[in-house]
Amino acid sequence: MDLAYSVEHEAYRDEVRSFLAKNKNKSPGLGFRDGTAANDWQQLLIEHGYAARTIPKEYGGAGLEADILKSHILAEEFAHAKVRPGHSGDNRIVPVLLELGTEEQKERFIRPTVRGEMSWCQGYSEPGSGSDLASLQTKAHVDGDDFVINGQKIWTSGAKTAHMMFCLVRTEPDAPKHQGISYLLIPMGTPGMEVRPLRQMTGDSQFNEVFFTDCRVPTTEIVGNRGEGWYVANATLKHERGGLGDPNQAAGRFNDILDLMKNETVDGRRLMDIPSYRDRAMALQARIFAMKFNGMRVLSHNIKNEEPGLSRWIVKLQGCELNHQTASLAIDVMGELGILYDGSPHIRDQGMWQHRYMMDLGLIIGGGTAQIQKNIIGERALGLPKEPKFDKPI
Amino acid sequence: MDLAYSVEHEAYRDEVRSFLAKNKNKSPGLGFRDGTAANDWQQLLIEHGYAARTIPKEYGGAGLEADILKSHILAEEFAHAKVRPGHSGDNRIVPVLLELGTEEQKERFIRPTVRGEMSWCQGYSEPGSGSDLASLQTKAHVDGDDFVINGQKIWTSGAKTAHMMFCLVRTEPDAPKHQGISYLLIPMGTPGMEVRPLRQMTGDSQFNEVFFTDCRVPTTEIVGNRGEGWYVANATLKHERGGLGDPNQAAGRFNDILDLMKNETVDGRRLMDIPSYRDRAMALQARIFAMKFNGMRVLSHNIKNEEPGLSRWIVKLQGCELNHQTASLAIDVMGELGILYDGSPHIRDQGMWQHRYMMDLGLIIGGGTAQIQKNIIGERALGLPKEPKFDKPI
Amino acid sequence: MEFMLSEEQRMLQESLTRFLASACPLDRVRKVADAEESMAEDVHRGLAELGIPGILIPEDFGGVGMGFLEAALVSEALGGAVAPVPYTATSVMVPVALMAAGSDHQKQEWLTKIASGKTRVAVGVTEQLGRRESAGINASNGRLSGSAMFVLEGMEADVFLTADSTGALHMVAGDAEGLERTKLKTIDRTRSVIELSLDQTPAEVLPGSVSNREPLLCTIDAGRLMLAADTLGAAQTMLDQAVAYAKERRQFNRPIGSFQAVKHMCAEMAAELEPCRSLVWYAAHSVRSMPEEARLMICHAKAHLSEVGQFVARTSTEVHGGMGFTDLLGLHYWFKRIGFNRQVLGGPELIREEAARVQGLVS
Amino acid sequence: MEFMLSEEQRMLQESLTRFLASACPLDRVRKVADAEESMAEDVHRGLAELGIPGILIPEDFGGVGMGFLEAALVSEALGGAVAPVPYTATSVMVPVALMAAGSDHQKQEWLTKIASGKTRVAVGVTEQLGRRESAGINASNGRLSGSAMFVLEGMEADVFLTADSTGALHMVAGDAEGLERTKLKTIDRTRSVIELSLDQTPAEVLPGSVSNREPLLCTIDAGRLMLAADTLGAAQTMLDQAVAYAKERRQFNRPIGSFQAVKHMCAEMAAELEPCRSLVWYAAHSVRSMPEEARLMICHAKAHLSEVGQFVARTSTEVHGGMGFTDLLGLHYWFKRIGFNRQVLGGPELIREEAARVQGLVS
Repeated sequence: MDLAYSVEHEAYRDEVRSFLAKNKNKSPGLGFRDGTAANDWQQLLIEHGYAARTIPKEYGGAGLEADILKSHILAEEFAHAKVRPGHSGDNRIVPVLLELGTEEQKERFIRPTVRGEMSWCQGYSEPGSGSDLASLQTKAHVDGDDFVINGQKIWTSGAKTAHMMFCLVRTEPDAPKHQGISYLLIPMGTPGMEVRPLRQMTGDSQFNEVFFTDCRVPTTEIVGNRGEGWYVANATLKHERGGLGDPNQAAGRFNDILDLMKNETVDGRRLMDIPSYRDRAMALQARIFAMKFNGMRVLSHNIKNEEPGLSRWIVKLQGCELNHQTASLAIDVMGELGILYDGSPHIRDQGMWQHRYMMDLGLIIGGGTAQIQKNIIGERALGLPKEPKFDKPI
Repeated sequence: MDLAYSVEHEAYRDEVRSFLAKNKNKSPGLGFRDGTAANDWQQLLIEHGYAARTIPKEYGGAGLEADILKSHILAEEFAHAKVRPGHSGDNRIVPVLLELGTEEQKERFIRPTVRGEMSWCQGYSEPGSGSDLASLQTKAHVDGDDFVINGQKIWTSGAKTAHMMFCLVRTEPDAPKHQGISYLLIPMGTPGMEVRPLRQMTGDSQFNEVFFTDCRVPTTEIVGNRGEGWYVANATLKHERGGLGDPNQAAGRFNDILDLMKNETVDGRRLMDIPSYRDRAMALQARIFAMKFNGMRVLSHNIKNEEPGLSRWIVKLQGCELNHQTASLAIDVMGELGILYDGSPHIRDQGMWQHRYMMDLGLIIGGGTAQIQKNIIGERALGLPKEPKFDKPI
Repeated sequence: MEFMLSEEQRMLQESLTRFLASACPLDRVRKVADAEESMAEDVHRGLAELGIPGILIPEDFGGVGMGFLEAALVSEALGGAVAPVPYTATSVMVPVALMAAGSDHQKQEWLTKIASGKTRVAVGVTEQLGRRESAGINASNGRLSGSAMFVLEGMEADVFLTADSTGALHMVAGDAEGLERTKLKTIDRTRSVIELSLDQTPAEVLPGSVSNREPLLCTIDAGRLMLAADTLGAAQTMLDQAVAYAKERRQFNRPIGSFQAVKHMCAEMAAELEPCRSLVWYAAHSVRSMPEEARLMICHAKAHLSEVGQFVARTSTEVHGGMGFTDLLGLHYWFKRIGFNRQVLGGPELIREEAARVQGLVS
Repeated sequence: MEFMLSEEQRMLQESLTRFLASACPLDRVRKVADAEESMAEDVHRGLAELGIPGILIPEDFGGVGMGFLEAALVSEALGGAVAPVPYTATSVMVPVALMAAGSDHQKQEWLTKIASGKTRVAVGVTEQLGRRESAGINASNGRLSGSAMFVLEGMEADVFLTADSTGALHMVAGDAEGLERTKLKTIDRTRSVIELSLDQTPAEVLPGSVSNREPLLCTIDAGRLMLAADTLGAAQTMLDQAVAYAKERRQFNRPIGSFQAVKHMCAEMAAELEPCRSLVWYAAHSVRSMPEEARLMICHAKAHLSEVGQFVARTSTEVHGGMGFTDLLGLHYWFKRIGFNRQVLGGPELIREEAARVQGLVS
């Protein structure tokens, strides 16, 4: 147990800090990544090894050795300085292309993605295939040199702005369900593709439906072989799930609540001085600390390349739940002020608590509902037997 | 909505009250029913129509028309006067015998049972058959004029003191599992029967294991036909489950907690003046009131002979849970005093809160675990589809 | 002993439910929400034809003279349909205040107008429950100055009922001098809430409320009871929708409702919500039949329904999976209505504290 | 940056677990419980051979001089085995008190004796945390009078450490005049607790604790940390047993662990319990490395483990069905140990209040 950093890593932290102090003003703000300024910033970060760290130089990355602790320090320092962090392109598609793409695909796609010039959306879920993703029905048959795609995707975030979609389609309708799927790369805007935004409970439209009607894409735009798409995709799902339930985020949000409770009053009394609110806050703080330290434990295992076991499997379930509860507490202590929204007069923190309360519920549902997470914990981490499956409808 | 009672029922309540005022001193106390005094008391109650109300006179009952409200008034008034209430024999076996017993069985068993001279225990559960009761393995084969029983029962409460057991055994091993069971009546102490007490977490031994080794009982001692035992038993299970989760009991216990919180102190401060305890108590009180009124609603439907629907299905699940939470709160507010047990110095209320905390958990588990209760609510009350079943081991 | 609805009460429920199903389907709600309108005029008119604005108002004043249980059943139905109409303030709180503290003349004037559905009165009493920021109203010489936050049904109101810093109640005309409304936007677009600013605005005090807080407290009780019933109705709809979705939606070759996890979520919602119905009924019935119990029961109903409502809102959304998170099924209208009801007129922690005080448990 | 156990710490865990599995199986625990003995002498002796009583005591005084994380690992192992031996008071709280406030002479005398395992010292400080009834001890002229309730490890103790009404700490010989022990029976028969009565009993004050509450508070911190770790170990055993039972027990032709309801109960226990391990580790590590954070982290560890422990104790029992309710598997020994840990040295609500005070959040 040693919470100090090595000399090398402390030096790295100093280096990052002085870089930030010097270049902070070039950062284009924390919003959605777009435009030249953002790409220039990303390019600067890559040059210093602060973005796309482990992506090979030949594909536009910094070409450095993986160092989990350095990545962690980077994330901490950028967050602390409130500066836009770099990225590695897209952690869903870039690792797949690096591992399984053809040389031609790597050259065409990785560099612009890493530089921020090409963005991607994911075409996996379908209206009838949520937690049972492998039952997807969007079909593609070969006609000449093309796949011809028909069907519908849903929950496609970023479909309105992305340049490309990586997509699962059923190409071998007679094969068992996991073995009939292929992984295709499709330029957005290809004729026969229609994107319709899905409004969500928060009022935003982060997600879309995408409809395919005789949409053609060359047969060369496949990753892996025909029928292997399910296995290609599983590599990326792993990457996507890692991001949810970040315990440091929950800890940061909790500090915002403490500020709120110290500063807001009801009947002239500080919210912090209302014992039942304070008791809830303290119970929540304990849970948040526990998850924060659990995160340190996972990180330590990752650094040593050891399997962190159970401590890793629970991160999403517990992390999303804590974020939701944090937002819930913030709303409750604000009382009537807590329900203000949409830029109302008297609104606090731009209504972010209500927004988070709903978004966090969306995250509890999305990327594997809490129920699916509990199945995974029960089966993979605790070794409990699987639920028997049914091949035919019941 | 009318919470007042009719003139007839108010008169009945007065009658019961004056009976109690006059005869209270004859009641043998609230303990376990045993001995002549208890039987004399029961006999007196039957004569006045205050016990075994609806059991026909020919079998020793009072032979009155069913009147749910009168039964309710009786229960309320006896509880209020803290006087031992009457009974109808045994609400698991007597209704079964009345409905399905032979005339000879009715004559032999109902009268002594109703008079309190004969007591029963239930031989249903087995070590391998808990929630899946129909998979029971205790066997009986016919040899001459007898069934010969081999196997083991568990969770048999009262086996040490009962005179008779009603028991499910497998008599048709080749039939489908629900159709191979018979319902037998076995005198306790029959050779080949061995009773072993099961100590439970509270330290008491309410339950027993009962072992059968070539235990013989005449083939006439069957209720219903061979292979029909499952259906005979289901009538009785219904009766047993009705008793758990009584909301008035929870309300009574909650009042004990309020007294505790008003009288006990920590650092000289009344427990009621500690806001986090008070908040928990108030949240619990709301739930207890809600279940109490839900009970009034069920009662009102029963009086009108209408199906109370969902309000009935939830009683056991919610009632047992509330009792458990009530005990948990009592223990918490007492702090270190709350863990005293076994007649320790400084113990409060004879340690009943710890006893209840464990017993209530036992009740949550027993007579259908909370999980089984949720299946029942989901399937029977909400009409959700059943879990597919498997005929063969998986 | 009959703890159930009467035939007449069931008929009231049915006729309302039928009316709302046809006049106020989800599409109608969406229109109000999308246009940021304060209410659905047509639905309100239809309710007025059914006599709803005068539900509690005696027949002498043109109302239908029903009781609080009937008023709660109306609220439940409105919550069940997320109906964007004024009700809690104008049809319940204001009549209660007038009957408790109004002069004969005031009763005659206002109750008649309210019962007709043509005059709508908003209520601003939040400062008497838990003042946020520096809001508050002071009275002097028949004029009011200051501000009231979270004034219920404020955009569409013709008149305002508000409390001054002593708890006395005043009627203020919507077009009186010095009066300004500022719309407050909340998560729930089916209700309208405003901030009311007054500057030497003429007002008419309800005489029975001078130096007597009881009329104010009864008004708040009535409002809380209605919000609890509204949550009951909204949560019941969310449960019904979850059960229907669980029967219909299939994954892994099975209806998702056959999975224990989903089945148990539905069972838990039902087990939590069903007793709430009896609690709301009892609280409503007690207002006139057992007034010594009423305030406690209303506190419990409001606080407990806030907790159960939140649980059902979340769980039903989870049962719907991603679909519950989108606007497609409109589930979020109920989710947000429940969220609104939780905070308005006192959140659960503050009300539980009041429940303890009402019973004399706090030294 | 390495938030994990060192090789040595893992070895300590393993050797302890191995020792307890062989020296202290459930049968051994039952014997102590059934005979109402205060402890298992043989197990305690074995632990003494491993150096456990001197875990925190510097080598100069005959101890092994390890840190609080190691001490917590020991406690976790003892909880995991429901070991009926003195530890929290004699091996942790008392050495902490002596090191914080003892004179050189006292350290030399007591620490050496404790480290050998031959002298056992009980601790009675409950009155400084939350006085029940009229307990309390007054000091005057080197003599103590009054009573201390819930004195931990009191039956088997040779010496007592107790706090007077000012918070000053005193050592009292077990055979001193005027001293009486009254056994208190609790649900947990693996621990011994007494009421200590003193009447003009001679005592030796720890000089550093006079007019300085910090030694008392550090002693309580240390005790709470150990109880939290004990619950962690006990709850882990209950989870492990539930998982094993769910794999083995079959109903409806399937292992019950294949039913979502049972699987999710296990998953929820794991998800709640696993982060607790990191919380306990961090709190233990902070005592010496980040002392400014330690008290807060210990409060959180004690309160949170109490809640999670209770949840796991109940849920594991439910997974076991009726079997969990009987004595057959002995599951209730863990259930009750967790229940004991929850209340002793402060229940969760009181400790959360303290967590707020420690951070300066209460005005």
